[in-house]
Amino acid sequence: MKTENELVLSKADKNKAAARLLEMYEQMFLLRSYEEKIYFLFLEGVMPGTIHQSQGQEACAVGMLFDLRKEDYMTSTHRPAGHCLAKGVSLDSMMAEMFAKSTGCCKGKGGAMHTGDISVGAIPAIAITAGGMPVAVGVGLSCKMRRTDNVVVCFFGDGASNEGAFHEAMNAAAIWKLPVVFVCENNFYGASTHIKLVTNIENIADRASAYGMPGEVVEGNDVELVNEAATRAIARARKGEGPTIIELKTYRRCGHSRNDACAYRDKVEEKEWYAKDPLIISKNRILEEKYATAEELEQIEKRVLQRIEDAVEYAKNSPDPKPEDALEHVYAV
Amino acid sequence: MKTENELVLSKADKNKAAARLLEMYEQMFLLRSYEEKIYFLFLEGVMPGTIHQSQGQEACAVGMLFDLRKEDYMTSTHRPAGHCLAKGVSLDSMMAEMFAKSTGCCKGKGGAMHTGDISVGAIPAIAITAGGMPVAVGVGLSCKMRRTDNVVVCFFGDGASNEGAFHEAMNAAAIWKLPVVFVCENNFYGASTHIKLVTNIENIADRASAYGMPGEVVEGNDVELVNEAATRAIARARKGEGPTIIELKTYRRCGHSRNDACAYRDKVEEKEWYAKDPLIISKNRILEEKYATAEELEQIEKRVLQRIEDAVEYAKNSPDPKPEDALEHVYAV
Amino acid sequence: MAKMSIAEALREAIREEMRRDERVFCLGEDIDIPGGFGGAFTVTLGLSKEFGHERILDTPISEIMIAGAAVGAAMTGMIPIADVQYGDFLFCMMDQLADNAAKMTYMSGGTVSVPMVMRAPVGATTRGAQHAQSLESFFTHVPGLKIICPSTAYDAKGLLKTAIRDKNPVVVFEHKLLYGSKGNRAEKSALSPVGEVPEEEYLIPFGEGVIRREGTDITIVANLLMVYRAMEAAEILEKEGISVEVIDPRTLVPFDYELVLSSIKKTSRLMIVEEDTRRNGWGAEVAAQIAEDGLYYLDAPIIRVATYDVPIPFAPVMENFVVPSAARIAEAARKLMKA
Amino acid sequence: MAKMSIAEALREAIREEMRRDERVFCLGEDIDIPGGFGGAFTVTLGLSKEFGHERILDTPISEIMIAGAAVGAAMTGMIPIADVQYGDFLFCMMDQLADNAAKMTYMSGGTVSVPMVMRAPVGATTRGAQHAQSLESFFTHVPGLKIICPSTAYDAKGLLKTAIRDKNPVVVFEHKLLYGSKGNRAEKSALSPVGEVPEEEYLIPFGEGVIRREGTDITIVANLLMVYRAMEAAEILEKEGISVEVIDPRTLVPFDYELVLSSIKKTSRLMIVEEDTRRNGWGAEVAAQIAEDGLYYLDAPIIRVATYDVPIPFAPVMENFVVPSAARIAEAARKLMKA
Ligand SMILES: Cc1ncc(C[n+]2csc(CCOP(=O)(O)OP(=O)(O)O)c2C)c(N)n1
Ligand SMILES: Cc1ncc(C[n+]2csc(CCOP(=O)(O)OP(=O)(O)O)c2C)c(N)n1
Ligand SMILES: [Mg+2]
Ligand SMILES: [Mg+2]
Repeated sequence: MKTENELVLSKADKNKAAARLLEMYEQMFLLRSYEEKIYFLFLEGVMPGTIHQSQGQEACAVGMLFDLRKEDYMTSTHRPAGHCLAKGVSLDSMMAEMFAKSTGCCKGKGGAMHTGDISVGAIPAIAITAGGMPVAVGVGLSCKMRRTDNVVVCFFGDGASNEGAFHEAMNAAAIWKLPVVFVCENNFYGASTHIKLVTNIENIADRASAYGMPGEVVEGNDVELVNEAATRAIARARKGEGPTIIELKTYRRCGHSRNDACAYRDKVEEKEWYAKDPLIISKNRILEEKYATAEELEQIEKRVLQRIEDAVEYAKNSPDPKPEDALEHVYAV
Repeated sequence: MKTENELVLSKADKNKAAARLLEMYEQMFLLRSYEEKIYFLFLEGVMPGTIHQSQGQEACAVGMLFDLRKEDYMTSTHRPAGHCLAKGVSLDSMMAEMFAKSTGCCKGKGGAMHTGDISVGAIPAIAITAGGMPVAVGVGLSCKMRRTDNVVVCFFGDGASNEGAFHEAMNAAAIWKLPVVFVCENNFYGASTHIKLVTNIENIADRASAYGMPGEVVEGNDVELVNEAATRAIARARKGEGPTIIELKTYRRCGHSRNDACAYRDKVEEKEWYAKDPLIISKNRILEEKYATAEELEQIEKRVLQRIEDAVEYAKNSPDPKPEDALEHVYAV
Repeated sequence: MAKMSIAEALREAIREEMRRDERVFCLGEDIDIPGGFGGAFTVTLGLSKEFGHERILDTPISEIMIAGAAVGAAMTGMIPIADVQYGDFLFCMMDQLADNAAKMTYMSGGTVSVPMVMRAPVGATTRGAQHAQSLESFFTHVPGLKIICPSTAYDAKGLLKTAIRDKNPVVVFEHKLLYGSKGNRAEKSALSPVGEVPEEEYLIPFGEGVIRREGTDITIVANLLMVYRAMEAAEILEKEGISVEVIDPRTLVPFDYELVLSSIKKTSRLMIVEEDTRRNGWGAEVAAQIAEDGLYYLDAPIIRVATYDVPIPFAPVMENFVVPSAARIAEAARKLMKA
Repeated sequence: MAKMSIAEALREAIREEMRRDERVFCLGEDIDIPGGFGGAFTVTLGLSKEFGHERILDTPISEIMIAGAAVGAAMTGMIPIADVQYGDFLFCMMDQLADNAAKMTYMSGGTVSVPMVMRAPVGATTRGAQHAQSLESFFTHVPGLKIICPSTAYDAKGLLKTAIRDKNPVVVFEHKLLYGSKGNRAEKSALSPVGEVPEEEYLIPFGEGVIRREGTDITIVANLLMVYRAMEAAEILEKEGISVEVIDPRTLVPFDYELVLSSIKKTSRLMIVEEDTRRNGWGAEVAAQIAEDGLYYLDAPIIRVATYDVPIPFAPVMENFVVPSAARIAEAARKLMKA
């Protein structure tokens, strides 16, 4: 596992790196602020359903998806907000979906757990643990059979790695050398269950060898390290060399779902991880490397917060679906 | 992989080894002759259904199950005849089941693919590929929770190792240190499909590391080597040290099911494997080591063949179930 | 008598049976991790304190294994109570339930039994299509399973205890909105799921429905949440002079046809209300059975009010539209009176 | 016109559609390994010669993956035709079919479509309980799927082609005893599954049943093998003066209720015959729907003849007993005439 940014940079490279990191930071800040806003709105009681947030895991979504093309694909989980924003699903349409409005990315039919927009390659999220993984295999197969060089990034959790669907998907992607990048966001818990209680091995990525596939463990809260690993795996996939497992060690800054105080987690562990907040890591690097000043960052943050306010406005002003709309879209026509 | 019997034996040991090998040979000969008889009866058209035979794989069943106690368990597959005979299911009741008679081990309700007899620890076979593996986990859990030192031997095929059920079962057995010995009979084909086409790695047992479990590859046609591996894994399981994967490299001497000429198999490969017939390997060793004379072996074989003829008689003379018997046993009472 | 919610009643049933019989144990995801949820709906919360983590076994997220392990343990001397967090996930273990649990006894010629329980929360609760289904009818169609669906605390305890002692695989469907963990349904009606539960032990036999409300004009058969919706509708209708008899079958397999037949002899009109989607829902079976055995008692067509044949939509306005409401039931009843 | 078996007709449909549209491909276990079986019932035999092994994709034994991959490919520009060797194994992929294939279009607000086909052989053939089930009714209950069940070569080709061009997931149930690979059913009746298939292209729309035989006393609705059993029964009954109309719905979702209603207007008696087990079989839905919409046309109870509610036993004497036979259908018809 790489624990620090080992790159030595030329000036031009450094400008590029600065621009990239700033953009990644902005995205991560968007993810965080979006979810904080959602959380607040939930507490207010204006949103139906439940929430599964990925606060603390922003570097995973952003680092992995930063260099994807619109034509590339992403499959997600019950915790899809970050993935979807990073893949380019419109903020307005996501917010509207949370408000169950007809302008939502799923027209109010999907809800939080099925967020997505296939027009930007975000397969509507599948909330069955590991259920999206075999689907990602099919998307990869499709990319390959249609002779594109598109790739699929397939997110799953540490808990999901004990599902049969994980195994079948891994094996198939490996034997067919599909352009799939499997990304395990190992936040150490599946709901309330610590990974140690349900898995005998240290790293999920070590399961890659069971499929004859490369696996890599990466510090998942450092967006640049994540992005480097992504670059390698995506390049491999695009070249037709097959899938990779990337395991990102990370941590939820929030409950598993609404109303979860995480009483099952060790408080020391929590503290250690909270100190490794991906936004802080990136912010510190930006300031240290003088990629931007504190004021410039504040500008960025303000801009993002305004976008979120606008999205809330948009969502609130959007029409509810009509009850009878429920009868539409059972079949495609 | 051990390729020869490396034991150096004292006289007493040698007598014991002789007795064991002779008994194992007798069992293997029983399995082979039973299936040959069944095959013949099928061609005659007197038996309903289909058959999945394990000719050529006798050393796996016999070597693995030779030292099990009656109270130990075994789970099987769509190809259960050898496993069941070796676990001690009565020959008569198995033959009667093949004839769909009411005296069959499943009263004519199960048929070839569900052969078993729980009174001797042979869980009625499950014909869903890998479907018996999670069940074996439950049996192991039961052995452990009831504070017995019983173990479960769980057979599955190379093809089965790509099922989700395989993965979930392995992981659970590993984390709970269950007394399960997972036995992969790798005969290189799942139906018509060569393992190389559907799996990127050389040995299925190498998947053990994905579960933090030991794995071992053994020459599956040498009943003594199989038995040694069994002894190690069973001892481990009995002591509460957890599961093992044993992969036995072996080969079908028959089609996947009835009417299969195996046109999908390489003829050179077939020849090589036919030369490694487990019965021939054992017979040769018996004669070389002077464990018995050719005449003595013939006596054994004759005895076995007579038992099979008797079983056929028994089955033929047994009554058919009544049609309305079909309505019984839907629920246990 | 103690007042308790359905979640508490289920927990009590498990506790009593685990005390009574050491073969009984629980397994499932997050069922009692210290500091955790006690299962998705708190039913198993705290049980590990008394019984330890071996008998309250937290599993990996492995539904095939959970069901398969239950089958294997049940066949060899244990009595597992397994659960899924949302009934929807039963699809992930469908093979183990339909092919192994349900068939082992039969395939073995009766030499094996599979005394296991599988608990599954059902019902639409604005969580979208994959956390909302009512799956009863997928399982009533599997020979070899028994299917129960308690709608009150009293029934929950009595039926679950019977299920645990049954020698066969029993699937228990529990309704998320009836657990009563949040207690907000407590005052709504006399049949509130927070109900009286006797101190002394009792078991409720399978196959015995109950009349929740007597009436003379229409018989409504409904289960789980729909019992409450039907009761609500009955109250509305009463004011309009329509007298509704509400039957809660409590168990779907076996099913108390006698009770329904004797009711329609009186009312001559039958409506079935279910939250499961309509096409091939369990209501279809009840309607078909009555169309075969009770046709001559009927003065009007048999009406089913069920969730429309769509996946469950997220937006409450749509969800409320597709799942039967008291208003929809009442409206159907009015029509039925005119038929 | 060419004479062909159902297996050949299905193969022709696949071949034509694969030629016509390069997005179409097949995946499944052992579907066309050189020297292999061409799928469990030879349907895909030889197709890899023309289309190569990329488009005739032999998979690992991984049903979850097969179904999931079909969903993923279908959503992103391909048209997969997947299969299972025995319908029973659909349970292993139930989650992917019921939760993803069926719901993706809906959950995405119609922005995604899942044009895939899943082929599944059904029917009891003395292989025991796990290789015998008729699973239609588990899937008719899933909103979002279309369900077809061709019983003749003509229908097999025309319906499968329609399925391949449909933008939605279609599950095709094919009967093992009707494939005609063994040709031994060929001469049994005029409706033998070895039938005439036009040279020119044709498609058969979903939701249009056909009358296999006209009659005036009883309407029998039956699918797959049961069409033939019903026809046999009809012949027996004709000699006794009972005139039977046999309807083959051909597709279960959508279902041609108009045809059934217009038939019972004439006959005033309805029997449904299915090989699926009775409780909650698709016949229950048909009976329930007619009990709602067609009750006043009926002079007698609606009768269902279905496989008894047991797992399928191995012994032929028992299997023949539980699966509806022509004799059992005829007997039920005689009773129905007296009702
Ligand atoms: C098949 C299935 N089983 C169980 C659940 C309930 N569930 C939702 S999220 C979750 C935990 C998943 O853990 P992990 O894969 O580590 O993802 P994380 O929540 O940590 O992001 C569980 C058990 C589910 N949605 N699907
Ligand atoms: C879930 C499931 N999928 C497919 C099948 C059909 N099938 C029966 S045996 C078999 C091959 C199994 O291969 P392997 O596990 O290697 O066992 P072997 O036949 O070689 O003993 C297949 C595909 C099945 N019975 N169950
Ligand atoms: Mg996790
Ligand atoms: Mg094999």
